[in-house]
Amino acid sequence: MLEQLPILSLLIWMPVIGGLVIMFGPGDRLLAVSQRVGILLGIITLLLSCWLAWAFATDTAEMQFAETARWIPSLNIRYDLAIDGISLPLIVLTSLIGLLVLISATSAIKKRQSQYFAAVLMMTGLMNGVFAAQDAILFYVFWEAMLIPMFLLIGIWGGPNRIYATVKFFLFTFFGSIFMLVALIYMGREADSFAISKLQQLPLSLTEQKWIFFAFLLAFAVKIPMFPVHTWLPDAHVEAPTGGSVILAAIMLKMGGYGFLRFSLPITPDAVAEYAYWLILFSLIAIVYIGLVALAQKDMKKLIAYSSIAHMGFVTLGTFIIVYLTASQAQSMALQGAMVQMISHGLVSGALFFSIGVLYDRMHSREIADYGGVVNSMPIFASLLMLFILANAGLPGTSGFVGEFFVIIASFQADWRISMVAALTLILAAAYSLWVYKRVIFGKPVNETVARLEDVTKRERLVLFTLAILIIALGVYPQPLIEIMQPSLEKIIESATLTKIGGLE
Amino acid sequence: MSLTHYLMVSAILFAISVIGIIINRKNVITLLMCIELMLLAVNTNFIAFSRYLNDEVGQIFVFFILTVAAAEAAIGLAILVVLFRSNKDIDVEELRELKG
Amino acid sequence: MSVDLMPMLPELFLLTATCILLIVDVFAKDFDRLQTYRLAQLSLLITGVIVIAQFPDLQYHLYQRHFILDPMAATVKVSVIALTMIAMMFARPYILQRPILRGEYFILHLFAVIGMMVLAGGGSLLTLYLGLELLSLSLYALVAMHRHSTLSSEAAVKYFVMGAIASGFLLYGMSMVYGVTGKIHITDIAQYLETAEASLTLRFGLVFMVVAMAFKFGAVPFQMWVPDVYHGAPTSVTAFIASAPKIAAFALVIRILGYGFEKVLIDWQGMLIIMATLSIVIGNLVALAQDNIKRLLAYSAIAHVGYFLLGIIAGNGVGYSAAFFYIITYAIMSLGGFGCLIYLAKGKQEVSLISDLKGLGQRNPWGGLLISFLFLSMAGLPPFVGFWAKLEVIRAVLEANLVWLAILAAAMSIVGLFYYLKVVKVIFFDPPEAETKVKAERGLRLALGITGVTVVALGLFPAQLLEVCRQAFQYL
Amino acid sequence: MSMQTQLLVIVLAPLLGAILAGLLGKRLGKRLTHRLTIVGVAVSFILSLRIFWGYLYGNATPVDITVYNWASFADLSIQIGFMIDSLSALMMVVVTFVSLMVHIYSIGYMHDDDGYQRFFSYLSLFTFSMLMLVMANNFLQLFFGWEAVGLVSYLLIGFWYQKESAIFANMKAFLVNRVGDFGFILGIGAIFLLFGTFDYAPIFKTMGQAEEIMQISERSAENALGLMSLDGSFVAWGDTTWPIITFICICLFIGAMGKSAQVPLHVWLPDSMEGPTPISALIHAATMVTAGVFMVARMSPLFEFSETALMVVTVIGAITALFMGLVAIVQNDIKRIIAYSTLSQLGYMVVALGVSAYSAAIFHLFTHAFFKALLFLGAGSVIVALHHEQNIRKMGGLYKRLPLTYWTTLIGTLALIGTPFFAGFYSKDAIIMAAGQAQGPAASFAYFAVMAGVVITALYSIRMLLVVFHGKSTLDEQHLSQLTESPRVITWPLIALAVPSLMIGWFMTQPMLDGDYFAESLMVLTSHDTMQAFREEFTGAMSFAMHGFMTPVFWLMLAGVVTALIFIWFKPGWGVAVGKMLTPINRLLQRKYFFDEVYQKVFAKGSYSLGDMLWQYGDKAVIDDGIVNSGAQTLGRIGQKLRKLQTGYLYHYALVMVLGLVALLLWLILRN
Repeated sequence: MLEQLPILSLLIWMPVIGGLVIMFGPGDRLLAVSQRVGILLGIITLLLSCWLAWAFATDTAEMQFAETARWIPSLNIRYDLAIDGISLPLIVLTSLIGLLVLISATSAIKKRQSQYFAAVLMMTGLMNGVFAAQDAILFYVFWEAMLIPMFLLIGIWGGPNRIYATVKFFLFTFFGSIFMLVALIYMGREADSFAISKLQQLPLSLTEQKWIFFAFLLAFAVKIPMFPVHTWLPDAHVEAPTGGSVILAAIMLKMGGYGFLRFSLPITPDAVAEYAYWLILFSLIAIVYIGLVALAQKDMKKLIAYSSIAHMGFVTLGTFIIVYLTASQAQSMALQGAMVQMISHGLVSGALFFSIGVLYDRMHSREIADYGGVVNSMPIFASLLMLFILANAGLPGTSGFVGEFFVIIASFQADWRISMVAALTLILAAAYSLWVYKRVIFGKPVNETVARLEDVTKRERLVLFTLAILIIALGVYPQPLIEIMQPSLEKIIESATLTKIGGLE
Repeated sequence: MSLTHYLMVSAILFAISVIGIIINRKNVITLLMCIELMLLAVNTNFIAFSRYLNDEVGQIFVFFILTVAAAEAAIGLAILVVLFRSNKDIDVEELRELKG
Repeated sequence: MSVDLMPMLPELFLLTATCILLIVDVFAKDFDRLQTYRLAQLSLLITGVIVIAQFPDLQYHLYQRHFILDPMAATVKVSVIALTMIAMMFARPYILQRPILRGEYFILHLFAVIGMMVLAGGGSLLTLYLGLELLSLSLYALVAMHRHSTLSSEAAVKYFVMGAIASGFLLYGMSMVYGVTGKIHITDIAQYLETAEASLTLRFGLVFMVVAMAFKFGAVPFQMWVPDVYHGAPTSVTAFIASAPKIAAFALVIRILGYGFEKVLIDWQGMLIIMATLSIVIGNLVALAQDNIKRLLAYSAIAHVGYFLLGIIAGNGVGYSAAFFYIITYAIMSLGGFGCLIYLAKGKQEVSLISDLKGLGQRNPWGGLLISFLFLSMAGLPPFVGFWAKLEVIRAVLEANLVWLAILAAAMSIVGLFYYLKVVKVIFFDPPEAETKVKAERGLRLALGITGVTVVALGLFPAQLLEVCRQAFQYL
Repeated sequence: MSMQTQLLVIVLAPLLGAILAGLLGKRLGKRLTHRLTIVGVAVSFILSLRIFWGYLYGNATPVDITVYNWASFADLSIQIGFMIDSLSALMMVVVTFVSLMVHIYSIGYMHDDDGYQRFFSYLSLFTFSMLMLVMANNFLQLFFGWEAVGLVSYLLIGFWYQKESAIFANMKAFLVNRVGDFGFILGIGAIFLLFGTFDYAPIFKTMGQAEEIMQISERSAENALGLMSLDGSFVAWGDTTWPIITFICICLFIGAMGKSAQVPLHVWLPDSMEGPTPISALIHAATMVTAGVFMVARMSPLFEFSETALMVVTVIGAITALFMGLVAIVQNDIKRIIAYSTLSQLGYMVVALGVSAYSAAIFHLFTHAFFKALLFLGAGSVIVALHHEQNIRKMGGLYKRLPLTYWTTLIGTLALIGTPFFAGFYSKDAIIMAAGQAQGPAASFAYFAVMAGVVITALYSIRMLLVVFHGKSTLDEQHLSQLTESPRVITWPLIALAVPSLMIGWFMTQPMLDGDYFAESLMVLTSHDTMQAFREEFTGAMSFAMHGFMTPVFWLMLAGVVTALIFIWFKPGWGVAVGKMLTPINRLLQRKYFFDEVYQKVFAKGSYSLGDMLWQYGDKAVIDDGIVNSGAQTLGRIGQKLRKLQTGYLYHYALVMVLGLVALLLWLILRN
């Protein structure tokens, strides 16, 4: 029965329309209805995406569940949706995180909750759209449209300095993506189609590739974010409400990595080869520089935000190191590492931000110095946070390890120095993660409030345990995920390592 | 007199009107006059060309311009009246509430 | 000699209706001129229906080629009529609360529409000029309508004087063109250029005309009137000026540059590039520094004109249709934007500063949402229609191989986003200063709803309108 | 039960216990919790023992079993599995046995602690992790176990999380270990570069072939690998190439240095004594800290091919053995003394590794596990009896009150200092002999170090024994009389450990050092065979011990014992005097060579300040304020400036318009 449904469209539009309905229908007056409808929608979305994963054929790199429709014939822009092994995990992740954010919001958000629900649902749908779109303009529409609910999310429910943060966030990402639009239009003209697959096959001269590459780079580097265009992220995270931070860290950043894989590598392979050196360099800077900066943070959210940047450094490193790799094993390993790192970071950073949300809801402070000895009053929470912190530090057996391990090992095949710098994360990540844990969780309760904190509620427990289980599952047995992604990644490797300029010049 | 002379005259008229608008800092009525002068310059041009080309279209054009100029003057004066009523003044230099 | 007047039926009908309305209005006793308003709307509606019914599928040159009926003209007419109707819906509640002549107000709108229709169908320099003047004179009067407002009369004077200079330039240019070619018909001029080399005088004439047209749009450096007039005019008039006349002016540009001077593309393209660049840069940058929302919109209008010119610059069908799409959608957004300001005006008090919008999102979520949609659309964000407009013009610029211009346009749109966001920010994130709920008349709400829905609906499904715009230039 | 099932049960039984205790501990109650976990570990122990027996007395052959496919792509498959041979079997027994003892002991030791269930959960989790480590058949799993034991160690050191020193120590332990892991993962990267796999079996096979080639044609290791079309060296920097085997071995050894607390990564071990004492026995003496030694021995097929790496290993081991022992002399905390002793003993093992005496290293690991665990548990017993007093200066004269503890500790001490017939004697003597056999300056230094270490070991061990159990008690009579021997759950494990500490050498020395117990699992090149001398000399456990009385080692030990007796027992004043005479040295030892201070200042503070600086100047000042915000502000300012152009004067507007016109006209003219 499900086969006949336009399942990807449902994944996109059901939450979006549902969000609108909630906002303008029951709204805050009938909050209970809004909540139920919202969570129900979230669950259905998740179930649908799980079904997608179940029905997915893992032995092919072909696009699956394709839907296609005319949209703008005069420009040959189509409403094309389909997924492959790269999109699928990200869609499942998006649906999951969306649902968890909704669940946690029912208690954490106090004002204008129905609108919050609407914003989250809409974002879930739009982000699914980003990962499912097979037409570049459609992709771009989702990519940008998603900024609006996020902008509102941070701006309305955020912290004291939210306006600066949200405007900065919006402008930074827009700054990145507008040039991507120019590049897409340029290629769309050349290819007479905006289908991503057509763009991937489009022959481009090296100069063209370079320009296009930079346009893409700006968009994806801001999003992921890479050093030195990362400074929007800490601000946005700090000011965003818990759900906003979770979505931002867990999914939005992944869109950058996804973009590199989907666009940069296949479309501009020669430019990538040309500039991979610099990208790797900046990835390494992200890992070390940002790792050190994270160490010096006094605000928990900022710390996790910086650690996100450092972790995403592995994604970019894994993505671009393939240029310097020759063995197909190592190339696969690098890209697998990048992808697994993305999924894992989605889970781990999501969990961390949820955890900080749990503390923030009780104490209304994110300052590390305001905490200490939380374990005494919140032992269950402390244990869960321990797991997340360790996953953040890349402990084997958690998902955080898999990606970093692959990337480090694979980059060793290219140059041991790259690997060495990347491996510094073992020390740095452990240092900032454990240190913050020590200061917040361990010790004697620093004050009366901490001593009287309530441990996680059922709802929070549901959210955190779900993530915890997934983090461990992925760490212990990543094969199912790897299996899904491998054919698609091989296809990317193939197109990324073939030059496009042979016949042209 | 050749065509060029007429054109010169009209160009000078045009220039005078433009300069008049720029250097007049006092009375709005002067501006209206300058505008009329500008249209005059145009008319001269048209007629000169018309004569030179032996084509009557230019002269017909001038009739239209004259008509429109009359309407324009009427509107201009009406606006002037409104201005005077609200500002009690028709000084160009005083017209700077809107700026920036 | 019998003349078939059918092709001119819309213009004739509207003219007749307007004249009748003038008389009706004289005898109207009701204070709020509801009757006049309704009749004016009705006549516009009928005119619109006629235009649509007569929608041509080919290009016809009629009445000694002074009048052109083609898809572009018809599209311009339809959009002008539709926008004027909405503008009048906005205007009614606004003028009711102010000492503005009520009957004449709508009648002037009708005259302006006639002017624009003539402009759209103008086949010679003469008809174009007459249409333009009819439009401009109506607008001058409209700006001055608020008789007790010093701002309004100041704006009127400035607009009038500048506009008169511009039409002087236009005429001067026309006279030169006439002098060199001996023709006043667009097609004749084009034909002349087919065979003869363009002399310097002709080019000078072109420059004068380009300047006049640039003035109509408000492209830098001929933009000086825009902020002052937008600011000083009654908001409802600003809404009108900022919307429909732009489309008509587009028709003027296409007729003269696209049809008449197509051969010397190289000459006017360069000028337009300069003006477009300046407009985009200066419009956006100065808008950044505004705290008056009407002025902000005015400067953003200047910037938008720059983007719009990008489409013209390409100098081919793709570019023109992009520009057409741009200007139509921009007119809708801009009308909606000013409409929102009318909507938010509390009684006689106007919304002028950005800070007056504080907390609107809470006081009036619908209004806040709508105005945000409009602003984000102007910023060119999907899924609003402004995005497609931007996409189209960038495509056109790339078509013309002006990659640097595309990049500049893209870069400056970031600045644009910044000030639009500033407004959205004030609406949603700042706490309201007063708790008053915004109340508005039904017609106004309807009109706003229409613009808002259009902006979103066209954003999601732009194909139809794009197709219409493309069709408009299939004969070029 | 099939082998695979057995192995799975061995691993999973403790894990199950850990999960149950961890998640349901509060519901299960204390009693059920410790029973469950103990049963889990006991099952593991019994099965491990069975397997071990097979290798020791039967003729079991190595097995390599795949459990599941962890990840596979592009012809590469990374699997979780077990490699069981004599080496891992031995380790399994050590781990499960000591763990079992510690479990039982903890019933008594942790009796009143609030975190009772949590403690047992951690213990079992540790057992699981350690088993995963030793049973791994590939590097990934090894690394998993490696980090997992580190994690549990972290959790247990910080078990008393309210204690500021404990939560500092655990973080320090983890971070220092991470420095080791940093090297370790690079080593794994290099291994993958060379072999294209993470599995042991193909690696060992390749290295076995390389050995054959080397023996036949007398080539270097790189050459041999080259013949097998493997790249024996890799580009390090520009034109410089490094032999890859050496790189691998040194990197792996850096990992081992972290885990096995070798200088300079040793600083965490003494601090780790903040954890409960049973943990110190299990993790920080018997098992986890020996993981490094185990790993190097496991990788003997690699280490054998790099003289450089072996030399590094030797030197590091020797330094640790000597200098850490010295520190033990001046310590006053009972646990810290034992901790430094552990460091020193680990140094011995590492020296053995360095001189290719892997079997001796493993044997010492084996015996050390018993007697050091015994010593710790004994110390724990004392600590419990004294209500958590750890300062030896506040003890004394306890032998009457705690007889069982005393006697078992005595056995442990004698084993530690290498008294003939005790377990430690055999293993330590083997190491010393091997070091003596080895060639080269590094080995000479190591030989000196281990010889000197004998004196030092005896010195601090006897000192501790005397101060704690003999001498005059600082406690008053009343207090002293209230002291009672610990409960049976505490003393039984002591006895159970004392037995092997005393006797294990009698049975095991022959098969392990003289026989071919390790033949299948350790690789030693003939040219490196430093155990040759030992094998020649060894005729039987008893005769070897008798012979031991005549060696210089014995006399050195005796010298240490006597010195200790003199300074502590007969002339306590001398100690103070000597201490005064050697103030600088004393101070150096007291401050543990200033390692902590330097690390704290340079690495901890340094990286924090560096991070802070990068944040303040890099992120905030340059990127944010310098570019982002000031960029926005500049644009705003330009806007404000441009705004001024709109003067409001009509004639200015007209002027601008005319100027615009003129400009365009000029442009037109100039263009042509």
